[in-house]
Amino acid sequence: MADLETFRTQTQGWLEVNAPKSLAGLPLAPDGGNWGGRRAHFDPPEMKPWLERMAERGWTAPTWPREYGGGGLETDQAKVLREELSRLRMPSPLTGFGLTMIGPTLLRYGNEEQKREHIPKICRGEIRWCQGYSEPGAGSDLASLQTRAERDGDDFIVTGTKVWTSYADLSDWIFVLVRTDPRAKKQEGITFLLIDMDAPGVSVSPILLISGKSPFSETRFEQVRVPVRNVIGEIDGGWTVAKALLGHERSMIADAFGGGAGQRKGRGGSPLADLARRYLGNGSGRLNDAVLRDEIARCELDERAFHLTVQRARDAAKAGHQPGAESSLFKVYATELNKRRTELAVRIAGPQGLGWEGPGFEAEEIDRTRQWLRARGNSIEGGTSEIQLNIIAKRVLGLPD
Amino acid sequence: MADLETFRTQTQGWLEVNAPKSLAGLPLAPDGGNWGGRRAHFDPPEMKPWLERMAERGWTAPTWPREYGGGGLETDQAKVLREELSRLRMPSPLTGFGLTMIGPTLLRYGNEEQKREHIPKICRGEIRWCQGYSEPGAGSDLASLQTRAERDGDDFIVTGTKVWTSYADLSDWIFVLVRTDPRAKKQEGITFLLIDMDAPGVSVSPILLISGKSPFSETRFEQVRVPVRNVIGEIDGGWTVAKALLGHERSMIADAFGGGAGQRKGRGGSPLADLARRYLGNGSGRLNDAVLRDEIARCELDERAFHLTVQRARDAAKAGHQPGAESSLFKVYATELNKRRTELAVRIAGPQGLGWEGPGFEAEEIDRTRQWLRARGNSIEGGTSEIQLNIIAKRVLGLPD
Amino acid sequence: MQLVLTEDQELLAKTVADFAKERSPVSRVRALRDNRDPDGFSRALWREMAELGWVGIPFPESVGGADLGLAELVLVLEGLGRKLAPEPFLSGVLLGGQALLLGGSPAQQEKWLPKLVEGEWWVSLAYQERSSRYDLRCVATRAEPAGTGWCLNGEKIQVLDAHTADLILVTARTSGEERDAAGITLFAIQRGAAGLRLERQHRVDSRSASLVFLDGVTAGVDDIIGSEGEGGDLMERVVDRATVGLCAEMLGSMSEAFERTLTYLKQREQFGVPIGSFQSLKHRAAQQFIEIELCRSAVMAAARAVDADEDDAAKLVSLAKARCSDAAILVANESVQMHGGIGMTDEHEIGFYLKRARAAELSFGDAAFHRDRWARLSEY
Amino acid sequence: MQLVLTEDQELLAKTVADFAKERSPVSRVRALRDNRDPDGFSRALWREMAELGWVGIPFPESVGGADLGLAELVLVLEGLGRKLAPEPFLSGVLLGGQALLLGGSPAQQEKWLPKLVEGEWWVSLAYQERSSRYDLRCVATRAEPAGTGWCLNGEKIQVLDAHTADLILVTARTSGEERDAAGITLFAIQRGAAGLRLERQHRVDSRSASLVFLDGVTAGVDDIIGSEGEGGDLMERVVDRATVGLCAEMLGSMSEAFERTLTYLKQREQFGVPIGSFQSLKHRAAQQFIEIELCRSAVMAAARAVDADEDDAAKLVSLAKARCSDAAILVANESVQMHGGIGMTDEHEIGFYLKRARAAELSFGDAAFHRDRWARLSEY
Repeated sequence: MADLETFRTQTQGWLEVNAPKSLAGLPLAPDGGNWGGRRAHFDPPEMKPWLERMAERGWTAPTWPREYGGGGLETDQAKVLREELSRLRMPSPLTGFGLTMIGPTLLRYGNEEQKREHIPKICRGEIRWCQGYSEPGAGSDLASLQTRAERDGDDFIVTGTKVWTSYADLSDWIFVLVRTDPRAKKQEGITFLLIDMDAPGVSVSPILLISGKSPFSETRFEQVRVPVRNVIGEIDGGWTVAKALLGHERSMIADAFGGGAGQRKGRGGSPLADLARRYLGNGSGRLNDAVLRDEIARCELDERAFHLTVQRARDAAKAGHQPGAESSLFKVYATELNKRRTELAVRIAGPQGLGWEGPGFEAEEIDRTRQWLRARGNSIEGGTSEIQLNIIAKRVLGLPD
Repeated sequence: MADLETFRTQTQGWLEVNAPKSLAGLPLAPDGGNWGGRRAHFDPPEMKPWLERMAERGWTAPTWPREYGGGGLETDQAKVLREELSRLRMPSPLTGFGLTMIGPTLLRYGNEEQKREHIPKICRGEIRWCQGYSEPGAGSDLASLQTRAERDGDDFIVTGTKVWTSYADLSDWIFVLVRTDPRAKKQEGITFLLIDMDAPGVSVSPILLISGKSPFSETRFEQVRVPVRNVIGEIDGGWTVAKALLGHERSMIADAFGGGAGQRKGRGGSPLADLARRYLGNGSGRLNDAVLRDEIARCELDERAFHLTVQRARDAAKAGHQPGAESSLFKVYATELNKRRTELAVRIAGPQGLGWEGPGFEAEEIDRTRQWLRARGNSIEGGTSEIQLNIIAKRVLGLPD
Repeated sequence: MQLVLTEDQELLAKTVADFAKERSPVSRVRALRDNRDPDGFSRALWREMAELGWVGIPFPESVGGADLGLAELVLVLEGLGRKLAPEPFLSGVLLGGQALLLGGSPAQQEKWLPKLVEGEWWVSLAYQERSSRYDLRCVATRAEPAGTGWCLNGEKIQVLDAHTADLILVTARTSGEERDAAGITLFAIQRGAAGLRLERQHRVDSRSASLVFLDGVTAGVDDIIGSEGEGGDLMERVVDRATVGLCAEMLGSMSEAFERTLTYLKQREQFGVPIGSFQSLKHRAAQQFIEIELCRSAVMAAARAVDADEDDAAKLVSLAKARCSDAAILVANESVQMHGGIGMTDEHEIGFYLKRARAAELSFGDAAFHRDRWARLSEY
Repeated sequence: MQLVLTEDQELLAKTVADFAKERSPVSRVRALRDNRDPDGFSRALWREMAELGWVGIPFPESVGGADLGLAELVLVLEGLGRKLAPEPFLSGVLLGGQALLLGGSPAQQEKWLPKLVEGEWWVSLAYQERSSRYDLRCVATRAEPAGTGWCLNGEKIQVLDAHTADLILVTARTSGEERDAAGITLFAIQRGAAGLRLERQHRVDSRSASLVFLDGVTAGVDDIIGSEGEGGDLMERVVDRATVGLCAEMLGSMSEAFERTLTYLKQREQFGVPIGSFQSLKHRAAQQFIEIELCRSAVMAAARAVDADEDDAAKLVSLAKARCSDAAILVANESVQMHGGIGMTDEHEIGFYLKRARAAELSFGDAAFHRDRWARLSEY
């Protein structure tokens, strides 16, 4: 405890000197911070020294081992660091799938050589990673993947297509699942591979969504040569690695929907009611349209009840309880609710809810239209609502297959 | 055509003489007319001569063969008879499961002896029939029945229990499905049997529903001796007979929901709105509660759209088209709508919607409560809503198993 | 606000669950109904609950209570709600008891609350009228000045547990028109008072309720609970607390109905497989699970907000009641449907849950009423 | 009213279906969108449709029409709606054309309708304003007396196919306040009139629509369609007809979206089986089937009731629009969800159906608007 206070004092001292004051309270870009990489774009420029100083101390990945460039901190120390950063309102120096996804996977499943090669670069933000799991036609049935890797000496020759690779156009390396044994049962014969996006035969094309531009791409591999040493885990044993990573991803998504939503929304304000006031007016203090008013209240009640449930899960965790069944509903409920909310907002706007581009529509009207369209994907990506309900029925309620 | 006009004139003449004028326009009892049987109750007493005169001409079953007591009429003659009866507003002289269910089954599957024994009695209303299909624990899976019949010389010894036997307490004979070969596959080894309710070992106890009294009973068979000549169709081949009868029953139910509802409800009136006016008042010509008003409108729209669909099916049939896919929705939609409507009525009544018995509740309030409770069964009896949706998905939409 | 049970609260919840399971099966509710029990609940069981300290939970130690709050009381009501126990927590501890606690003078509290907490004395609250629906300010019963006191005339409906009550609290209008917010006064009328007549009602949920007729009942200054003409605000606070209690009952009964249905889905076979393996039933079950979990959060939050007298306590009460009403009806309807034919028979217990769900929905305001209240409190 | 197609009607429906399939695939709509086509539809295809007699369906033989009714026109719109064809039936034949037919003088009809029926001339109706939402009586555009005529000032939004119109009909207030029922007059303004300015809008469904600015546009007595100050009633009749047409389009597009989704459910495999074998998807598909069938009945009934000028025609129009709005959104949402990830991509055509469904829902009043209208017309 005394040590922890010492650590806090030291951290405060270090941050006092090293944290660029100009970054304090910086509103982060919509895609949420500095993603690093070979083509890193530091905005504002002070992000660069901030990243370098933090990386030098290993504090871009505070709890990872020091030997690979992490901070080697204990959990409680990392908490102190977070608290101090938060107190100074400093933005995170680095984010991305390296830190959140492939890094932890390498630490668990990578061999010594792989860790030494990749983790330090992740910690320093030198390499930006993306994920290649989904394929055209696979959907929820991830293991039905078709991208194949054929052995040729010390290399694999990879051919196939991955979809929904977020930010593939901005990434340096990709981790993918490939089929190395086409005769094996579906979930066997899959291998987890790391591929340099600069390798000949890799091409990336953007995916346009119904809502417009998106961070998603389709990534094609045409006879791409990948050294066998880039296999993580066993050859033909990639499903184990993938499942672990996927579990990690799903809990991140649940956190994002639960935690993010919970933090973002306080008690104040009724954005939908404000919107309705604008489009419908309110006589004598009440919205003019009693039916829409009821729908708005319904939506707000659902939202509040959901946030209370997130809080309940968090309070239970803080009190040292095992995660309860309630967390299984976060993803499906948050996404379905977001779909309803964005639809309701468009309906409140009425004919002005149909804007795609100006003129005649305000920027915020056009945003609203696109948010509604984009939200339709919430219940598909990261495990469809149907899959979520299956999981609740099976794992929580114990209903038979 | 000339013959048909002659028939009409003759019919008019006969009805002029034989139809008791006192019965014209008679509002039928809730269970819908004269059911006949050993314990027949004629109310008003003129129903008795009306039945006897009609039966004598075979006009209780106008299209059945004359040799078994039917009227031997052609379809267009039967239509003329219906028209003339309707013109005079005469009630049907006889109704019941003999005419609607077991009679047609006997005509199709019975042997000569069986027809001669049972059909004339059905036509004369001497024997009232009930149906013993469902069993405790069978539900939608009718073929899983457990009632067994063991061969003993020229008899079967029947043991088991049937549930949901409507009006069993008032019936003289019952037609049942029994298992005659317990080793056969589920739908084989079932036999269709006729049993005299007066036979030793048959006992009937009423089923109380959540809504109160009901016409349903549980009928128990304890070592009941039934002659083998009472088998309809083949021994162990009863499923064929049952399916035919069941198809007949389902189309009757669909007709009842489609036709009945379609005829009963015209364009006029908004009973739910009237109710709301009573419980909530309406200021300035509008119901005071805009949200309930919206729900009432929703319910009325659904009802009207449903009735238009029934009309569409009927108009298509009249125009000589094959029945369209739309008739597959009648049962599920009508019952689900009735559930919603009765629930809404109770909610409109508010706290006064909770009446079970007086005092403090009006008779119509208590009826409303019980109608809501009774309506819950609509989506279970006669093929659950789930079964109906399965059927639509499979037969209409062609979705795979 | 912490949405997690303390160790003491967990212990209490467990004690109630065990008690309810052993001492209060649903068959007891059926017997009370079928025997047309004049009390409508078990006085003996009530005394036991009082001895266990449950009746006294929300009352101060000075009258023998535990000086705890709704956070604890909802655990008792949820546990008893699971088995549809009809003991008079709602009428006595919440409606009547909270009116005495929030509005009563020290002398009134000293006189009545100790007996109430001991489980030897019952109080009931008569506030609902034929045309009032869910509007607490809609009071037609009038109290006219008469001598040094008042003379009450009017009729109240569905007064829970009035037949067993030693004291009936009655709202009456001492000024203003039928729907005015001000001018409502709460009077305490003794059992057997001249001009007071009760008639037992039979509701669909068979919970004990009565018509209360006031035909020239006289009341003195000492019989007023709270201040003359300010009973409207008092009623709103009292009914908010009772609403939280009712929501807890609903949470308990919907949880139990759902669990019974889940068990049925796992056991019941059709076409050679358990019906719980059919995906559409699975998804519907998962949806119900979600709704129940959200209700649990809402009930916990409402209880804690009222206990802490938080600014948005009233909103959270409406949140809880709106969501519990919708969820209770959903779960009850689905439970009967998934049980199939036997669910429609009076012999099976699931129908009791359906009836109770409806009665609870239509008490203290239905979901639409509370959404309207939420919007009003949110100023839109 | 007979809710069944005559042989002629069946033949017409079949002809339209074949035409739409061959000549108007959804890829055509995509190309018009991606090329930012200035017309927003194909003039050539329109002339073909005119030659086939479809444009003239609801007009009298005296102007070259077929003297048929909505009962026939809805078949054309349903068939074209299946492929989201953007040709100007709604704007020209229904909104503009019906306004001329119902309100125009013999001289006006003689002047314009033959050209319209020939497919060589286009008319558009500008009635919607920023703050009017779905209220046809909400008109802020003013026509002030000027000389022997009027001078118009105001702004109209989302005027369908205004850019290609030779004539734009404009509602303006000749008396009364913004939301008064009376005082609205319909004026015919020629393309290129001084003070008339158009600006092309881009809606989510990429249907051609424009802002119409009136900056001192002058109009004479002969430019009035119908009677001065009585344009409100005329608009209600015109928009009711257009609403039936839009419902038919919606019926077509929801049917097509549903059938495409059904096909996908049968073909697409996951976990080794077609996803259409999952019971929850089956039940959801069956529910959609039911909703579509009910819409079909409602559209047929509304068309026939308007044709026969039946008493409850307006109610049936609201019935059709309320149910088609809800069903179209349900089917579109379910279609995207059941298509999964590819349904979210612009490359796939199902998203076009989602967008069109929303645009149709929010035109001529959404479901809640029409339920309110139904209740109003039912006098409650």
